[in-house]
Amino acid sequence: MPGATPRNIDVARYLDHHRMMHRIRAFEEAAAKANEDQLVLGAIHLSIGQEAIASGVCKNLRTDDYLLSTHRGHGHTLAKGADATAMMSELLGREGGICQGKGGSMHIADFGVGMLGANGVVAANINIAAGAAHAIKLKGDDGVACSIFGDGAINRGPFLEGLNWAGVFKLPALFVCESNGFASTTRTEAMTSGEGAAARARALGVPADEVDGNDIVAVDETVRAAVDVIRGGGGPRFIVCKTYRLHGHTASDPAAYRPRAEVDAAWKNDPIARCAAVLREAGIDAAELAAHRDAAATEMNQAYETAKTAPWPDLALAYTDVQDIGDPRERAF
Amino acid sequence: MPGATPRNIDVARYLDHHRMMHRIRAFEEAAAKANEDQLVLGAIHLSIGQEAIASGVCKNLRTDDYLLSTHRGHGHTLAKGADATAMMSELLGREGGICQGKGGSMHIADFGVGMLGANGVVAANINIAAGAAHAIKLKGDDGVACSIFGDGAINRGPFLEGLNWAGVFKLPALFVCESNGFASTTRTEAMTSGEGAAARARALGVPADEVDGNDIVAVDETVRAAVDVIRGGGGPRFIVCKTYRLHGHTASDPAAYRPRAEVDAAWKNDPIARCAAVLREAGIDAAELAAHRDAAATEMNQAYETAKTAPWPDLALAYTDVQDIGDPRERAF
Amino acid sequence: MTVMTYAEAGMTALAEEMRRDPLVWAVGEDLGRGGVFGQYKGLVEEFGPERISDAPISESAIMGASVGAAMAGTRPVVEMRFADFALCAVDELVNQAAKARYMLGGQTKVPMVIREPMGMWRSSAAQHSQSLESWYTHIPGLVVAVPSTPADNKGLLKAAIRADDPVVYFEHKNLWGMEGEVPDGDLLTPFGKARIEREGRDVTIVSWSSQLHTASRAAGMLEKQDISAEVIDLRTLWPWDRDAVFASVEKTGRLLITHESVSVGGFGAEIAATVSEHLFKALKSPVRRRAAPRIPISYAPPLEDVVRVSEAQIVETVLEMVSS
Amino acid sequence: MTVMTYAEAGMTALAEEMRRDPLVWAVGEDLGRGGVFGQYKGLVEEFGPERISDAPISESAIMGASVGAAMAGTRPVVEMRFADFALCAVDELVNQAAKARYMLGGQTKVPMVIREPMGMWRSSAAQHSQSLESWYTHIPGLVVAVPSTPADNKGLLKAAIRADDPVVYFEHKNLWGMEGEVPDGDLLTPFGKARIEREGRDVTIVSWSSQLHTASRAAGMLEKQDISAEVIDLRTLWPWDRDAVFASVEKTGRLLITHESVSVGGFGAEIAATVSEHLFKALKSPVRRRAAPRIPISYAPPLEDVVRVSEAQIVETVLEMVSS
Ligand SMILES: Cc1ncc(C[n+]2csc(CCOP(=O)(O)OP(=O)(O)O)c2C)c(N)n1
Ligand SMILES: Cc1ncc(C[n+]2csc(CCOP(=O)(O)OP(=O)(O)O)c2C)c(N)n1
Ligand SMILES: [Mg+2]
Ligand SMILES: [Mg+2]
Repeated sequence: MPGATPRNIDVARYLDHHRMMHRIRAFEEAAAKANEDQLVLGAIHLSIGQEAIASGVCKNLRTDDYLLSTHRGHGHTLAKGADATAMMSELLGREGGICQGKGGSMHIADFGVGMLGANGVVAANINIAAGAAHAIKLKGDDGVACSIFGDGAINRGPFLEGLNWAGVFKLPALFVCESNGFASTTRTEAMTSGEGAAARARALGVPADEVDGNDIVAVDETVRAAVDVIRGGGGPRFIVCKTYRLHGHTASDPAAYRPRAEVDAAWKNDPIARCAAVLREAGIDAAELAAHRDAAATEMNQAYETAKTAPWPDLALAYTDVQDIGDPRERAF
Repeated sequence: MPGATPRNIDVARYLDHHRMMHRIRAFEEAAAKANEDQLVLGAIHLSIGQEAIASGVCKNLRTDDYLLSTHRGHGHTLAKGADATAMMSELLGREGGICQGKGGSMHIADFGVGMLGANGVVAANINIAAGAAHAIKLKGDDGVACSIFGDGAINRGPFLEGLNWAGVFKLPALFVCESNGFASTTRTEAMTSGEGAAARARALGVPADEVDGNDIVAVDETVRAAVDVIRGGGGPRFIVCKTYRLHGHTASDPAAYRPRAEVDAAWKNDPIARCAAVLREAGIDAAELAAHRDAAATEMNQAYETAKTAPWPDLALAYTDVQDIGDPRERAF
Repeated sequence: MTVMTYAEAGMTALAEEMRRDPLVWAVGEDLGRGGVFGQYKGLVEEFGPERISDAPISESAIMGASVGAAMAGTRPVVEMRFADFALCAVDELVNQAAKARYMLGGQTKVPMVIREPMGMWRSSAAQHSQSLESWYTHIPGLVVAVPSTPADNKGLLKAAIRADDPVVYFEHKNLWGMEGEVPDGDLLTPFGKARIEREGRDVTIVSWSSQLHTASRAAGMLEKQDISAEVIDLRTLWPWDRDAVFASVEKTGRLLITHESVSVGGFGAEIAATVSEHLFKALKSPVRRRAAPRIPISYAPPLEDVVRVSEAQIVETVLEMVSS
Repeated sequence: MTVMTYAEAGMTALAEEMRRDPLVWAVGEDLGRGGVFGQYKGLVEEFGPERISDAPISESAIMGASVGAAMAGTRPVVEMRFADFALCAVDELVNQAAKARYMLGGQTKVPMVIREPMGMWRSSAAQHSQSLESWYTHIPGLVVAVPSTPADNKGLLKAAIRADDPVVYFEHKNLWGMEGEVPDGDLLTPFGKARIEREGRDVTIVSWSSQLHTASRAAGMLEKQDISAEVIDLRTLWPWDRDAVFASVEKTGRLLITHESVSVGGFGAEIAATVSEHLFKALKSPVRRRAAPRIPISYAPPLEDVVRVSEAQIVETVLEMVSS
């Protein structure tokens, strides 16, 4: 198993990570099951294999720090502190959904824990996060705004504009690129000119680190250092987390466009197993670790059961929260 | 006078450059006069002080190579081979205008000499040029497509998308950044994070050179080398030409937002005077060089006179060249 | 005639045009693996990755580079994946593609087809469901096509590829799997010629794209109540076939326009305004519209359905019209 | 009351709101030197460069960052410089700002004002002259304001800044220098309340923005021919004041809508369709529109003028209407 990391770890912290990573994994597995059961309504994108990034980033953010995520945002949202049942209910479009069933997987948000939204438009969250950081600065707060996005997103213009913006205004912004090798069915390297995300960030004046995104210790420590700098007024930072998308692009994509052997090899690098190995080495009992897994499975299966039995949202919601000005019910035909 | 450059020059070539730079200068001065006379209709952006870039780039392009330019495109267009009278008539919105009076200064184009258009939208020409290069490659031609843009344009998303595109598809594209220190009334450095255009280009996998854009020898040689590589199938190249915008943003902008001393100092670095110095050193008579200036002035004053006396365009043109499908005259009200 | 799906019809059209003209090429994300809806499946095998080209996630460049490639003599077919994502490339479409020919004094044309899969597709929510066809009717220089059948998806796409104008080509995501008879060979469906989906005497229903089928089913329901509805499929919105609509309304005296997009500022308003003006005396009852309320599109099906105009609503409206 | 220009009125509105609420700030290119039309002149001196913020030439970021800044508790006023350039940021406006509140289940609002100087301004040509207000009326979540006078530019801008919705705020470039009386102090002009510019009996003319003044002058010309035209300034297009328009048309029996933007797919169609439907019986003649032909806007003045709807054309149309 790869990934020798310093063993002098804060055990409680990594137990938290381990627990969270299992919760994310279990959530995604329950969501995959729900998808098979045809109870998930739209497309969902699983983050299986990328849990160390979600957990490693969000543990270093405060609840009042802001997070902006992508289409592949379940893990980020859970790690930021959102309730799994409310999230699952959203995937099923039910009452009790975290966005009242109006958004679905790609628009999951929980403003109560600083999670300002997943996004259905690749890279759109970068500028929004830069703007949230701008608001923090204008208000004189000491928060941080974080945007997580994929390696495909670095080819969209907002990547340049948002990073330049954060650099020019010296904003408290953390940019995290989940470099999982793919953008849908396309290998990102085939569509990326130059050295990639970190080089681009540096050229835009945003200092960048590259870490093994499946190594929770590396992610946690790198993010912690970056957040310290940012919160201290040091301006924006960028972190590339190298990982692999273990499942298809969506939960329904068999991902036949890549060799089985490649996927098998990637599974050997499972970030949860690696985290467990670190904890075992630090003296934690296998049973305790297994208990995390089981508790997570129980929680998420329960979330699914609850979501499943929830009714559809109240029809009146169709007309609420459109806008304050003008009546959306006004007959327009 | 700054700018020691190798003196072992091709004299005929630099005489051409000198002639062209004077033609550009004289065109802009005539346009400024026309603007004062209130005969120029829209905003015009003068390239006074930046003539070495236009001449240095275009002399290394063939007529059938493509050029895409900006709002500040008179010099580029002239250097690519367009007719000055047709251009001036366009500025005055008259019959005989190079775009029939329908486009004006910011849309000047001459497809007959490969000049596919100035553009009123900053950075929009970058993707268009990448696409023209794409067409060259698809057709198996050996042409080059060149985009010239300002230092303000590097903060727009299309900069990233277009350069990445050219890099990914290994296109015969030349990108030239005219780094004149300003974007309208704003100093570009204040709004640019990181090391600037060349660093960004390199991070996007496009090799970049930086040259003194007021040194015609440096520009000419750098462009020549880049075009050789590009035409030989070497993929895209990027050149930053450092210069200074001697006039205001538009011909009507007094540019009061910068100190007089700075502008005076910049005038000492006039690229035409520097070109003349190189030629004088190579043994060319001052009178011959003065004759270039006088001929240029005569030509451009004549262009202005001709444009001035031309009638307005035929009204029927309002409805032509909208599109083939559907009749724009169809009464829609 | 061959029976094929709407997606296959588009594929056939593209393949035929690519065989005919080596300057035609397609570009967009994931095309090499068949495109996100399988509508490019197998094409890369025949035409190679240069002509069925993958693209980075760079909508501005996909659109903007295609403008340049069109000016420089090729005929790009641009895949935008979802009409919603084309909003990342509006400058390139509206300020560049649509206006270049005019602004540059007729020195160039910009022959490109912009494929924008549109519309509601169960629970795709507010950023993956929009129908913005009316926007592009408002932009001089653009052609707007909205095919509703496999045959039209072949004939209109082929015509769009051969056209020298930028054509915004809206395929409806809900129609990909729809089967129908498609004429073999060189089917070129002209722009601006409507199709009479169903003849009738009492009321004219104008629609397009997926909603046309709802209108057609509603007409079937009306027939059972002895109301004879003429259903017209516009096929293209710019140009749109006024002659066909006027002729029908002159006959029936009544017009209902129904579309999936938002009613306010939708193209139904243009048709209603035009017909109300020109056939003022022929109208037996006011021109009506049934289209989406002005709310974003929800994820949960019952909320999403609030945005859909149903057969029942169309029937209800027609009943109001004939009894007024 | 103070006499000031339309530009000064906007400046006054912004300054008053910035004094009142420290969370209001403005961002856009060149604001520090007063903005491209001088409409921010002197503000940086009072409020400093953080609140009157320059921006890189990054329309996507200007708009997108403002969405985030609005979600995170500030109230950005976004300067787009020319409405045309806002086409570089349509995803951010339409997919993000307009929909966030709804998609996210009401967890946030997006209070921002998007200032888009619009319209023809002698010889600015096709990329610097567009009027696309109808687009945004079609997008759920957006408010659309189109002030025509200095007073309204103060009152509507202040109301827009206080609104919790994203407001697309179109100032007309031709009106910057227009002078008029502007009430002092806290003038808040409500959205959706039209202004009767001129009362009349024979025909209702609805317009907005710069074109309102053309309509008003045309009404003056009609008066000399003993035709009494009521001129209504809509002020905002979403919401728009149906009650005022309906009341007027019920009185006059005739409606002409005139706007500077392209007629096809313009907001005039929405008004015409709505009135034609609801006041079918009250109408003495068909609702008419006079708006721009569907051609790009030229540089040369005579060609540009082909796109302008003149007083004479309005008079001509009204004469047709009253004699029909
Ligand atoms: C602007 C835009 N273009 C295209 C898409 C379609 N799309 C959704 S996810 C995706 C791939 C994203 O890849 P990456 O950024 O690497 O994220 P990952 O899926 O790998 O997490 C694409 C192309 C989109 N949502 N938005
Ligand atoms: C997308 C866009 N935003 C803003 C403008 C307004 N504008 C015109 S020129 C200009 C400055 C451009 O600066 P730079 O790219 O450095 O070119 P320069 O004028 O210095 O040649 C700006 C902001 C525009 N034309 N397009
Ligand atoms: Mg990826
Ligand atoms: Mg510059």
